Amino acid sequence: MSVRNNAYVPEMATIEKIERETNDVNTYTLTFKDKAKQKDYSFAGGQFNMLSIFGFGEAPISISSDPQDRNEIQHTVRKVGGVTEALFNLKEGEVLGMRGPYGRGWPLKEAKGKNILVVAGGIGLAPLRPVITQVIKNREEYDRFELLYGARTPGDMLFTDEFDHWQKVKNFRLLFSVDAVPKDQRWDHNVGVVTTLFDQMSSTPSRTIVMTCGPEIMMKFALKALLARGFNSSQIFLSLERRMECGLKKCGHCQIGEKYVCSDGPVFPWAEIKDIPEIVGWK
Amino acid sequence: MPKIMDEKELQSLLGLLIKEYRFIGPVRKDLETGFGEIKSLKELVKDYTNTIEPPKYLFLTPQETLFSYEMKKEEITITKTEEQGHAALGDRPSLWSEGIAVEPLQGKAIQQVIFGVRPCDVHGIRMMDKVFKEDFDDTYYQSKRNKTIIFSVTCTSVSDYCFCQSWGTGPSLKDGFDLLLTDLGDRYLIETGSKEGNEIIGKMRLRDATPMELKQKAAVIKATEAKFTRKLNIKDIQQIMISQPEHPTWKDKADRCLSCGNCTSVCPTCYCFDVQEKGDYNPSNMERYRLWDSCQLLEYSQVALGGNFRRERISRLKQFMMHKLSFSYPQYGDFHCVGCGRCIKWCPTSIDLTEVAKDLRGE
Amino acid sequence: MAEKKKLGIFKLTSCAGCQMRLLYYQHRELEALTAYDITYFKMGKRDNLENIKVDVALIEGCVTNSEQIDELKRIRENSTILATLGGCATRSSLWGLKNNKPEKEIEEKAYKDLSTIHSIKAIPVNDVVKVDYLLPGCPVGEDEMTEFLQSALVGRRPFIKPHSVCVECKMKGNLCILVAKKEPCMGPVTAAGCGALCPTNGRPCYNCRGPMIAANAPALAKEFKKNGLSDEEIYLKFTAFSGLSKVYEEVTDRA
Amino acid sequence: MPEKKINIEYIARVEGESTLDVHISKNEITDLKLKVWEPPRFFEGFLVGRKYDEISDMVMRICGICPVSHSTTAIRALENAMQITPSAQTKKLRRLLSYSQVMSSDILHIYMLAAPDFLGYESVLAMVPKHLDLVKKAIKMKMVANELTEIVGGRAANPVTPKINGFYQVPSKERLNSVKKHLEAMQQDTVDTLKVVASLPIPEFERKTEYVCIRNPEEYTINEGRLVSTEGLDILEEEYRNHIIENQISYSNAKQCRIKGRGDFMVGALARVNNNYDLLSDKAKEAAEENHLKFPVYNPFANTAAQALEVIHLTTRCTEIIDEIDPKPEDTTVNVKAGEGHALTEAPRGLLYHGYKLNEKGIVEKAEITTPTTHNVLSMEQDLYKMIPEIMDLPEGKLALQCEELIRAYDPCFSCSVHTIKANVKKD
Ligand SMILES: Cc1cc2nc3c(=O)[nH]c(=O)nc-3n(C[C@H](O)[C@H](O)[C@H](O)COP(=O)(O)OP(=O)(O)OC[C@H]3O[C@@H](n4cnc5c(N)ncnc54)[C@H](O)[C@@H]3O)c2cc1C
Ligand code: SF4
Ligand code: SF4
Ligand code: SF4
Repeated sequence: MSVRNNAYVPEMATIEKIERETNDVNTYTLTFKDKAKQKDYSFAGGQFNMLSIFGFGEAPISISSDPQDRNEIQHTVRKVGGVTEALFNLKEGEVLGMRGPYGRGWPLKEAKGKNILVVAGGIGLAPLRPVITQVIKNREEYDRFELLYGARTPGDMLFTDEFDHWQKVKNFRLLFSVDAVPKDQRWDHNVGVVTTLFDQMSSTPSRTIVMTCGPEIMMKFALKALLARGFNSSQIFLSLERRMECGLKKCGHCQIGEKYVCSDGPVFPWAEIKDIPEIVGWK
Repeated sequence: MPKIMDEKELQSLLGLLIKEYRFIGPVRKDLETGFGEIKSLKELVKDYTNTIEPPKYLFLTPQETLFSYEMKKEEITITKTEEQGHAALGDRPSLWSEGIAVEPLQGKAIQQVIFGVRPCDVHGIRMMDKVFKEDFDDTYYQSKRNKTIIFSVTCTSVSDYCFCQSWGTGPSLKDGFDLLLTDLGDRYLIETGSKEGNEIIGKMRLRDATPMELKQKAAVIKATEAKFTRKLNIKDIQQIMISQPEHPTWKDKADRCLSCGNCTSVCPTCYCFDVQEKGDYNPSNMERYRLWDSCQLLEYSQVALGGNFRRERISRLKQFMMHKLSFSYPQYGDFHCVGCGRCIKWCPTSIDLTEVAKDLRGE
Repeated sequence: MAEKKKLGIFKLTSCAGCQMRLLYYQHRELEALTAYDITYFKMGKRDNLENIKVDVALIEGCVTNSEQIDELKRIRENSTILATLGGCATRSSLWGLKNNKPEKEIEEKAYKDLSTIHSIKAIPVNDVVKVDYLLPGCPVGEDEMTEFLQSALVGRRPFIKPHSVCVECKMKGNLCILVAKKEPCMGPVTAAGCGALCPTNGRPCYNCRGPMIAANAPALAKEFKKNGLSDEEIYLKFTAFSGLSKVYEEVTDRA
Repeated sequence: MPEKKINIEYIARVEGESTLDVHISKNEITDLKLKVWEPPRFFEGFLVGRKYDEISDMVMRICGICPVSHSTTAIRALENAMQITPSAQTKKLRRLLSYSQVMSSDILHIYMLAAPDFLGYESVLAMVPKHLDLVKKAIKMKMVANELTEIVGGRAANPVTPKINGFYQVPSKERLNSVKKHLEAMQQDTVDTLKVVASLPIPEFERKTEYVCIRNPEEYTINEGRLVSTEGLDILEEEYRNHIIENQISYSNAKQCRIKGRGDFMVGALARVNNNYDLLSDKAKEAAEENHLKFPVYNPFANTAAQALEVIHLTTRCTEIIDEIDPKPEDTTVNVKAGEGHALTEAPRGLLYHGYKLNEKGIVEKAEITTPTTHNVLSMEQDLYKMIPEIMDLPEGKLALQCEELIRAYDPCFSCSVHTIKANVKKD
């Protein structure tokens, strides 16, 4: 029976490696069992896969690895509920299901020759990591790069072992902030919600593409701050999150106004969504 | 070329279809009419306006297995990926009971005919076809849809709830059918809209309709059009629906709304579903299935850690009405409302989207 | 073969109907009962192990005396997953009726000498201990119970329908009797799971499963009134099986 | 002989919670208490103020095994109060419903609750490895009985179709015929069941108590009839209150009943067969003779055999009734009236009484319910008083087990026994 042309049926993938990022976040390195599929598979940063944990269900998860690396696919996942918990119980070598990639990714093409400002909160850095790796790999194609990244505590920061590497890249500026610092942890950076970093930011509206992903409340405040600083609605890109059951523009759950987050997004230029009634209040 | 048949010929055509196909048509359901499988002509109901449910459930089964799989050691084998059957009708089995709501196909029943689909519902099917085609094919929907012959009728009766005329989705029909029947009083005009339709009619020796008879059809339509009492002004409706999210009519309606989901379940163009996993007492046998879902239900927009994008009843009600009368247009080039009036009729508290549209327009 | 998960079935104040559903009214009880290692099930077996750790505890019935509170707390401590089995455990159901009147007034009607009767308000299980899953139903729906038992076997979160009976009613293709016949159907405010049994059997839902979470009780009560029900009749409809539920308060809090 | 104490902390595999305490000193029973500590639920309390059309749905929740009995009894009592006579079709459908429930409950008790005793297992689950066929047979039979309840009642547990003066919806002939096929296929299994039960050794014990049940000369009745006993009681159902009296006791949540001027009595399958043996089907009688069963029997352990016998009869009877009817929707309007009404029926576990007083709006002003186990508890204690001295020599554990088995043989249902009624009775 041919399973291939059935969009709902996932491909089998093997967990090659599990890396612990924080208490409740792991990064999973996956490869398709079908070698040909692995070779054919390509994605853009910001796109996502539907991951099936057999016996438990399916969840949309952004791809966090380098789009140019065709040998493996990474997902960085926070443990929050049924499916993600089940994923955390899997071990290296075990099998899960994967289908995708779905959706529209980050505007890396539009950003060519321009400055990039990334504003990320918590797990929201995961879908933005492909942007960072791409900019580093193709450094000459982009101008200045600035990352504002916030997490709840220092211990909740993702990809910290890559920070050193990122710091060293030419014309890269990284600003970190946490909401709070527990007594036993050291922290040399800003304390406060991400938006408090805007005062230290060097990016200006001129020739800049902004990409933001994080909790909706964070994105709301970031948006306000950006608009107040003169950024316009077509240079700001947000990655939205909605409930998804299929990723195929069928189940209806991810609609916001006329948009399907799964196929029109998850990355949207603010200009495209700002008039949607459910989002109007963000301004 | 439209043909003419008399009562006897129609009866024999229907008789033939009943014999050769899985034949679905309007049947009596308590006080109302619904689609049901028909084994004998006697069961067919003639005087009805709209069936309780739209025909969408014949393609989008309320609950349906997507695939089953077996988990043995490290191996996972997907064992069933596509249902080859038709959606079951009537008393559907409940969620976890043995059978799933799909009937296996046998012999000639591979094809089904739905008789008596009214023009508004034909448009509904046309819109659903798009949803389940666009970007990704939905094989479950399509496998049932592709095996279906649509036998439509020109409307001659109008209920208090009908407003298809406002959309132009009724009472007459230009395309989207395989066969179309118009009652001319003492004769029937029969038109075909597809190869399958032609083949069926081709077997019968029918005479062509005269220009006079075609005029008669126009007169029938005109007479029906005069019967409409309900109207929806569709001018600028896309903007009007979203122009005033704070208008008091929203709160007024939301206070009455029971979040029962009846409106979405009877709507011919509501297509949302949920996907769930289901197990067995032998935990290596699993199944992924989908089941009908509605934006009116609290859990619809629920995400992990208790988040919910539409916790308030009012936001869910807005989603339904705005989706139908505004968002769907940029999405699919169609307003996902065909004017069948079912959502108004079956809302326990008579919430009426034509009324909301009027309020928003300030009429 | 891994060791079977341990299942304990405990009874508080109830009619035992939900245990019966498990032991008897079920279609696949042999499979269900043998899938687990049942360590405690007084109605089903003689050798019962008190105070041992179980993977899954099912509680039937609600609390109506103070000893049951301690018992319940003990069971909670000893179990990994705890779920209610049926309406009384979930929402105190019918037994909650006695909370609506002064206790003595009710007890006196059943017993002449109250000195030996120790009874307190009927309290649903989740008001006493943390409950992982609520399985409503009077008796618990076979579908829900099956889904729960099958999912607990592997640790999946069960899918317990949070919506109203209407959704199931529509999916069955029923005629809505509230709309078509103006019969006072409680379906719109009642938790789904029975497969809209009553409307399917030609009568209005009488709320035996108790309220669904997002119920809009005042709106339904208004509709009933429009259809000719008296305030008294509406009060009776909304109190019968709702137990201590706050969901209907707006309708049932009469002076 | 030293002091002995029997303390059975809970009687397992019965419905509801109870304790048996026996104290024996110098071969004398110094204390014997069957304590039902199933928490009370006060039905008679909260039914007051409710409307007549809610009562059936509420009283069904008295007992998870015999919801049909409570429903039918309440409905009949309320019909009596409002002077409503239901149609012949309604009566027949009610019989199907009640018979199916008695069958299913009897099968449950025989296989799931009692058989483990006779075969020496702690539960039916423990029987699975060695007696899988038997267990499967039992499951098949209960499925058929449940199917019948479900087809007529809408749901096997807590049916939804019964109402005053009829049914909300009647089953189609088609569905009845489908279950009829299953009933017919099950007949041999019912006969085999009796064979198995009759071959099981039961303790030798006899006590000549009074056996009470209802009787209708035309039918082995479950739903209506005169109240009769093996000692000559023969009264109308509305006279029940004048003859059966009830006492609250200090150590138990269940009350105790006795026949006025006499004493304890036993109700249940054995009482029914002892009084109504002549009305059983030929097939049932044949089976009884084949297995050398002669009624009346005064050994409570024979209750299980009586249940098996009853199942044979009822299975046949149900197929006959199905042939007699082709149910059609009927007018079931109720004209509400003030009044008082009583009804007696045979629940699976024996005599069940409901009585109601309604005002002119159909609101309940008074409710009285006496359940089978309430009728039986005194008899259980009396049996124990007689049996224990006879088996005094057994070691304590065995002695306790046999006491427990005796109670279980009654097929008691302690949860329904604890919302017994307030009766205006004088203490004897
Ligand atoms: C486009 C997109 C990209 C995402 N990328 C990531 C990522 O890279 N890393 C990560 O940790 N998380 C990501 N999420 C969130 C992730 O999908 C949810 O955390 C996850 O679905 C929770 O599933 P659960 O079963 O563990 O939780 P439960 O609360 O048990 O959820 C039950 C069901 O609800 C639905 N659901 C719940 N939460 C969400 C949600 N937030 N979005 C969509 N459906 C939901 C799913 O169908 C899920 O199966 C992303 C979400 C979207 C929409
Ligand atoms: S049918 Fe009416 S009450 Fe029900 S969800 Fe729709 S609008 Fe609300
Ligand atoms: S009959 Fe009752 S449960 Fe069914 S849709 Fe109508 S109101 Fe809801
Ligand atoms: S329809 Fe209502 S009263 Fe009937 S069984 Fe379901 S929840 Fe109970």
